[in-house]
Amino acid sequence: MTTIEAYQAKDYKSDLKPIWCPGCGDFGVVQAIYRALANVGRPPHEIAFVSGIGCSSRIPGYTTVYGFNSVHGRALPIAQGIKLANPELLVLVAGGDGDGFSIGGGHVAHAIRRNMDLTYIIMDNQIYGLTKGQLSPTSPRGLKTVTSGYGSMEDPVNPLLYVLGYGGRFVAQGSPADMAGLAQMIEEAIRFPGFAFVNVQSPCVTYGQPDQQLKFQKQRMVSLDSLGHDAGDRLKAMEMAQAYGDKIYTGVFYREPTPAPAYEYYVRDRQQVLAGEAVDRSRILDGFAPPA
Amino acid sequence: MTTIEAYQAKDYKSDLKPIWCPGCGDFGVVQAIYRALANVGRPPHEIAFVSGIGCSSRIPGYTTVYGFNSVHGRALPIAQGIKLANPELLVLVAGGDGDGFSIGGGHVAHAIRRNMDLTYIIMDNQIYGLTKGQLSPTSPRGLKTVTSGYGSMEDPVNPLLYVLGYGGRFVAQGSPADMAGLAQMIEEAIRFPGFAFVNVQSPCVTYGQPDQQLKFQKQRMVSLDSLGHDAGDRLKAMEMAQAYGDKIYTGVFYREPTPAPAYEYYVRDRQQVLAGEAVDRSRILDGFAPPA
Amino acid sequence: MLTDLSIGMAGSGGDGIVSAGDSLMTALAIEGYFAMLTKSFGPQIRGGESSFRLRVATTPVRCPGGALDVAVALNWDDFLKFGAELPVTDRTVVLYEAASKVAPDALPLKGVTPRAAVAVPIEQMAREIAGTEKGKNTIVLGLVAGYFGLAQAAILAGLKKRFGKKGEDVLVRNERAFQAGVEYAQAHPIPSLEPMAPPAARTPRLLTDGNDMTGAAAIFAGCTFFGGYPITPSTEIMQYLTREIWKYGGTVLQCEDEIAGIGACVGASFAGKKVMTATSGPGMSLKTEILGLASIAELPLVAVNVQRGGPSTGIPTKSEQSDLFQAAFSAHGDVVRPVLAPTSVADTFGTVVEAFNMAEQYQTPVIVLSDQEIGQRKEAFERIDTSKFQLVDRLRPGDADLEPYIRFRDTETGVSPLSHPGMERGNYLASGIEHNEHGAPTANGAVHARMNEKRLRKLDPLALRRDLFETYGPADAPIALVAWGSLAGVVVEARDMADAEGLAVKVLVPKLLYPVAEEVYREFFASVRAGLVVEQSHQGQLYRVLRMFVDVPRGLKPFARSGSNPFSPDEVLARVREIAGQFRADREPVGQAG
Amino acid sequence: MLTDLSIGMAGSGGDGIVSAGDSLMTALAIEGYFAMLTKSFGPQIRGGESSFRLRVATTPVRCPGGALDVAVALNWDDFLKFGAELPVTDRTVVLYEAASKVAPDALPLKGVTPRAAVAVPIEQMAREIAGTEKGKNTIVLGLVAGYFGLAQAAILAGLKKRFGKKGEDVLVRNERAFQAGVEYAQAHPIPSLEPMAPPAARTPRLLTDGNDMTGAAAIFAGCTFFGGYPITPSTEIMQYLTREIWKYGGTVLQCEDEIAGIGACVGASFAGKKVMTATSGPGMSLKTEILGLASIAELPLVAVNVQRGGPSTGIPTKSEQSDLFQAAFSAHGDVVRPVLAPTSVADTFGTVVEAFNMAEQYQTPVIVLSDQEIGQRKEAFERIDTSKFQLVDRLRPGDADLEPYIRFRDTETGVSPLSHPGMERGNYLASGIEHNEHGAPTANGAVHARMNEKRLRKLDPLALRRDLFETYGPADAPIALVAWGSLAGVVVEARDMADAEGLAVKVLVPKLLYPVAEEVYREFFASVRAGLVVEQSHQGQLYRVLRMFVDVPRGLKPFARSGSNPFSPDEVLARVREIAGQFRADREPVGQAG
Ligand SMILES: Cc1ncc(C[n+]2csc(CCOP(=O)(O)OP(=O)(O)O)c2C)c(N)n1
Ligand SMILES: Cc1ncc(C[n+]2csc(CCOP(=O)(O)OP(=O)(O)O)c2C)c(N)n1
Ligand code: SF4
Ligand code: SF4
Ligand SMILES: [Mg+2]
Ligand SMILES: [Mg+2]
Repeated sequence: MTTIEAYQAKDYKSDLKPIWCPGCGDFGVVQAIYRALANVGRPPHEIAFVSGIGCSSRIPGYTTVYGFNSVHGRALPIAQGIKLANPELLVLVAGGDGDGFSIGGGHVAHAIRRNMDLTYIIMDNQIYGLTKGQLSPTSPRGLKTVTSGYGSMEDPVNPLLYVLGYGGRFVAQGSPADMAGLAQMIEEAIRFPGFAFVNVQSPCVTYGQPDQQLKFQKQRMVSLDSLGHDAGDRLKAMEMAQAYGDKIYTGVFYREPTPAPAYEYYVRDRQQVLAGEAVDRSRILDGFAPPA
Repeated sequence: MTTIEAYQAKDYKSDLKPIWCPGCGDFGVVQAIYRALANVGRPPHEIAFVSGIGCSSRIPGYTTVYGFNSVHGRALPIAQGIKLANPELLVLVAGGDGDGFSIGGGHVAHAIRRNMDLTYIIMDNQIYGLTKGQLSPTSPRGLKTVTSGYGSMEDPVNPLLYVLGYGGRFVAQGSPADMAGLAQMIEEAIRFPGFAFVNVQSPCVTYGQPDQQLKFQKQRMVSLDSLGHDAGDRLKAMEMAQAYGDKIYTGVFYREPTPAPAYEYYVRDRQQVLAGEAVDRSRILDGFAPPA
Repeated sequence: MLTDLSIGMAGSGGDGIVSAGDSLMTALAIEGYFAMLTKSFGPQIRGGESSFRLRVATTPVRCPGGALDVAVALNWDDFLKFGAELPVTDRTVVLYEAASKVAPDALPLKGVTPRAAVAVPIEQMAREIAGTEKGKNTIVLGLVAGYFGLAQAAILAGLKKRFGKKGEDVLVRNERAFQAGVEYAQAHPIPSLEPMAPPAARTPRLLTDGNDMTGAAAIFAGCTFFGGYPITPSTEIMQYLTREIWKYGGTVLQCEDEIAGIGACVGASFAGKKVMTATSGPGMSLKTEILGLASIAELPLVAVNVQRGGPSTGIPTKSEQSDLFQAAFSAHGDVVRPVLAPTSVADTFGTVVEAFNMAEQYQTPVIVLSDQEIGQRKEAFERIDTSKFQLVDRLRPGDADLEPYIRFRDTETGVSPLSHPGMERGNYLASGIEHNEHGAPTANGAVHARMNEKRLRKLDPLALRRDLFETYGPADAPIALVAWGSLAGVVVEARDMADAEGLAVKVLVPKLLYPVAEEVYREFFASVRAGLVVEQSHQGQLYRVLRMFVDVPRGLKPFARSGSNPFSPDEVLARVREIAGQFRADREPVGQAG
Repeated sequence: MLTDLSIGMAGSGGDGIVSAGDSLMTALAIEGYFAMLTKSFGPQIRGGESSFRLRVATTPVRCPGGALDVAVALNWDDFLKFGAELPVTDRTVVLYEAASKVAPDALPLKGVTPRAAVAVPIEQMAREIAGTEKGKNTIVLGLVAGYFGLAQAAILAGLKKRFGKKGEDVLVRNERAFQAGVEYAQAHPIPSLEPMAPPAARTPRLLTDGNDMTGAAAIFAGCTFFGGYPITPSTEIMQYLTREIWKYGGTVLQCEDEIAGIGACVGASFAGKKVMTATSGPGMSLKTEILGLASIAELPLVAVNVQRGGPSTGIPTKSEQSDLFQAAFSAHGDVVRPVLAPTSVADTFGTVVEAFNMAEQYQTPVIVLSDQEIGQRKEAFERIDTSKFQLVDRLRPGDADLEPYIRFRDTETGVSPLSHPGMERGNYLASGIEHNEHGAPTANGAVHARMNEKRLRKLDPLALRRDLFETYGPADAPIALVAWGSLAGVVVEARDMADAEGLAVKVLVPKLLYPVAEEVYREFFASVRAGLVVEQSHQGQLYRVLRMFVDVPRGLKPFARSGSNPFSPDEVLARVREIAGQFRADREPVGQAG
């Protein structure tokens, strides 16, 4: 690990010009990430940032870190491979509500129960942005879109509740409508020594619903702190999470009071314990000598 | 729908001889299903029974209904297609813990939030039986198997809690150690007019842990009824579900007090409303005449 | 008078490029012209550059064509971004925004001197007459209509429809803007510019794109279930069906991913319905496993792949023909499944209907390889007589077949009667595991061999489907071109041009790509000494697939190029000339054929 | 004395068939014999029928062979279930359980009269001597050792290891049971039965199966990350690594599915490690999309497919070679990735090491097509000198490459230096989207064409890898056999037999299946007039793949058959004789070669 120098937000900003629509919430998210990374202070080359596919998933390209804009829904498995390959890296993962909870939905529970030290940021705009406005798993019941012209007939996914049910150890929600809060929350998530999840209400100005847009969000946002929420109580967090889709609670829903060791620490342990049993690689086939 | 005749359990039993290991819990499950089906009384040809791949997934072949032993992890999508194609059918879905919560884990939440009238039975033996004893998503932390020789380093999946978090409307757990209870629970699940989930603690005698075996289970089983559990309270159900992996609670954790209409009812509604707008199929291309 | 005219236009997001193209296209279709409209965009979802090219003719349009006759640049930066998609040559008339301050003799077109260049104060006229810059596209419509005497009444009618709802004032301003464009053209004539000939008949044409056509064809064929997941450039198929299928007692299920999409289709097919899924390359890759399940469980299913640039995420918005290998060979195990490719929007109808028929007839998944070009371009084309198309339903068991029912009975044709849940006495076990005729799982090698043979044998009749191949030109021509999908039109047009030059060239357009109908090719190749398989893929995939089964003439070579690089009839013609030249050099007769 | 002996044995679950086979195999390996052991089971996880066949020889064993020399039936029902897997002919000695009450001249072997049939009271002896029916397998070991004078000391040592822990009493009973078997053989000699010759050298052989060998080779090659999901018949690879890889600083991640398994590999490779995943057909199908990602992101990755019967779930426990099409062509878009196939357990070592080297050298996924036969059979083979193998690591950027770093620089070889997170100044954006040399997303056709060309060009050197092809027999032979994977040994043995009959036949065994090394085949085929491509697939997939790129001799035909049907050298020989006969009929010289 390099010694910590003073990094600034701009050090994490790449030359690639974002092609998001003017006003897209994701602009705010990437800004918050620049800030959080500057505060954490790891040099860009010690950071890996993985995403899937979607408007939101373009985000690694707008940073100076090692980015991986992979395929739709598979950011988490790729990120876990990176982390295990080199546990020293700071690994960020990001994507959209569709990327994370539709096509990628099968990976979330397993990433969480393994509990590697990753930070997973969902830009939840309740719509498919990149493919131009189809129903997303977090779209509300009844929503009319190009794939639900007569209204959606399904209950939406509740990302917060799902993640809490999976045993998520750090679960928060933010919005670019509160940039300072969002940056701080992401910083906290990064510093949390285990899998941390941040759901960001990041509006799609082009295909999103009016009431998701930043100015309306500001009216609906309630900070958990202001409610005196106890972030150490999972069941309480689940109760608060039930309001998803209705109220926008921001802040930390749950933070494991005494974080358990992350997966990679067990791995290292095992490697250290077993290192002594290694033979020289050139003699690996000796293991196939019949027991004389 | 055919008029209900008096069917007996044996009418649902096929000629195919099960190739499960002697003593496998799945024998009990299929018996319970025969009984439940007989009580429900639908003729076998009006029933479709879909599974994935695994020892447990062989189950449709041992019944006389229309069976589909599909591919690993995909029973739920296939079952949903069947149900939408013909909502009159009684559709059962079954499989193992790996089939349902590992490779198929991405489909569960979506099946539940769509809420079709399906019954989903997991034979949860906390191991991969068919492939000979690897770690399953419900295997306890620390378990040593052929793929975790030094012990599992992951928290197990909690099927009950996951399903409740997904908004499951009927959630129960049973065991072949209590055949009568299991059969009744499955019958109730079938009769429930929406997506119903039954987790069965079905021991693997060949690769399973000693404490999962039927005689030990009997000691660990506690019926929710005996605890005066209120099956109408989702949060309470979630609390009870937390004991998964520790205690074995049997019975109904949650049953939606006033079941909402299932997905296929909305579909039918939409079809009826829009039927009037149909043109004759032979004139379907008229829709492409330019607006004169 | 002109009988064929290509117009291209580019500008930025707010310029209304797309609606100009659409308005013109609609007007032309109403007037009875044949036309083709392709649009192209920058990477931005909103606010980036956009363009269209529109080709109009008095006879059916086969392809977007080559160089433009008219190029309209609302903004040079944006125009130039489209490069080869908007080719300007010395036969092109360039109309451009005067505010760009570029002199007509100093256009930023490297080494090209267009036939004429007219700087039109489009923006100024729009502001002054329409009262808003948004009127620019209406001005351009007027210019085009004015210079070529094109579809004025229909364009005006279109303006009325479009702006009528926005109030009398808006409508009037736009009508005036249009008129101003027309008048500008008349006031600034371009020497020797010919007007467009009137359409052959004033019957309105059908107007749609390949994706909507796919949806409509599915409904016509009797499809009542669609399961899928959005992906560019196929999503409009699902969107069309989401609007329409309910009317016919059907359902669209937008699934959580492509695997679930095709899984639901397999389920609905098992339950007795005609089903379809649609996707593009990445989605096809995900569907691989369940396509194999449909093959072994012998369930009918249509899977449409609207091809885009690959590999991986590749280039989602551009056309390519590089998924043929995958369509034919992605499955593990010994699987053969038919692959069909439409050659145009109009042809998509018959191809998709055929796909359903084949799927039902042979109880197999059938892959339709469309491409972004066909899927998203609009064509104005002759009405289709749907009564010509027969529909096939799967063979269902009769009474005799049900005592007892043997699901996978190895009949002479290899096709076994297929029951479905709800049918009394038809109960059976479907499975992805190898099974015997009764459906019982087996690991027996002899049974496995027999079932593999049955599953392949049932497709044998496809080898006789000459109707799925189009040929053009003299049967004894020594030079041949082979092309499929959206390139078929390009190549057929190139052949016509070669023909006009006295070169004897023939074309084969396979719509059934796989299994390879060996006899059809053998017959076609009998006269052939040299030629090209023209494909929009880096590897020339069809050329390779043909070699697997057919001894292709030694002189037949791939002419293949990666996607997002358009092909034009001219360049194909140029290659044909080269080949013919080589023949002459070798003293071989070329122009022999009749 | 015999130098080559095939033994087969079958019984039911509790009979200890498998442990008898394993004990014998281990004893033979210790004594210095070469041997091959294949096991086969019924569909039950527990309690079903089971069998093994074991071939022992004084020289390396190439394949399981044909008819058995000795067949042991503990139970006729079970024995017969294995059909073609335990072929009995007139040269077979049959030892069987006397309790079956079958007369030696009325064995249930349709139309076959074995060389000798001995009813042995195995069960009774076991009960009386070992005190338990479980001793049956020890009795059989004694019989085999007694009849053929085979490895008695080593078998006894093995018994000591196996039963020593269970107490003196158990051990002694088993030793006595073994002795009783030996004595029974001596007391009931079979006329003209020869004993087995001693091994050429008393050096212990290595002993393992293809799956464990794959794991060991991966560790040798420097693999430190494995991501995967269990699936028969590949799971033992993951199981081996789960035991071993930690010792070398590596990790195994058992993922939630195959997609996550290969996804994690792509991540770990991006992070700079050598990585591997392993699976079988259905898992390969699921990995398709991410294999494409690895191709376009140019990340090294080894994916092992231990082939089983397909399509779909197919026949999980039986061998087949029907995933070649998939290995070569499953990706959407224009992708070429190397496909390698090992020909034996021993050869698996070099093949897997080569796969890692290729992956690293060319920054590409490499597919290793093993098969159930190789993956799960045990071989006793000569020690491998690992110092012969060189290891390749990916080209990492040097200082000069880092100012500035251009990840996808189009170098002359097409290979660009590859950095990884943690490396200063090496930061870049990896993506599945088409990108320019810098890694920035693009939809530009020219860039796309160039990058496709780069990604394919970098594999050109593979065409020169003659070392990845084995040839046998006279270079000018007019008859040729081509075979790959587990069939290579069968075919090479058939060639030797043909040679012994004076037929000039040569064999080509490609270990690099794709891309097709055209020159190698052209040279090989130069002398060839007729022959066979021998494959365990219904379609003869290699034959078809070769045709895509090579003009194969007209007389070269596929000899292909679905999996779960073993091939024997005899039947290949029979086909060769036919071909040679045809030649003679045509008056062509056959035996010309030297
Ligand atoms: C395998 C695959 N399926 C589908 C797609 C098409 N696709 C790209 S992004 C996307 C969804 C985008 O929605 P979301 O993840 O919410 O991100 P957003 O654009 O809203 O930020 C889809 C369906 C794809 N690229 N790959
Ligand atoms: C795509 C795919 N991956 C893996 C497998 C191998 N496989 C078959 S069943 C199974 C798991 C079985 O475990 P579970 O679902 O818990 O069922 P059980 O046998 O324990 O009843 C696996 C990994 C497969 N058949 N297909
Ligand atoms: S479409 Fe929506 S999510 Fe995508 S860039 Fe535009 S505003 Fe953002
Ligand atoms: S292996 Fe386990 S789950 Fe499978 S049949 Fe045997 S006991 Fe049942
Ligand atoms: Mg979204
Ligand atoms: Mg299990």
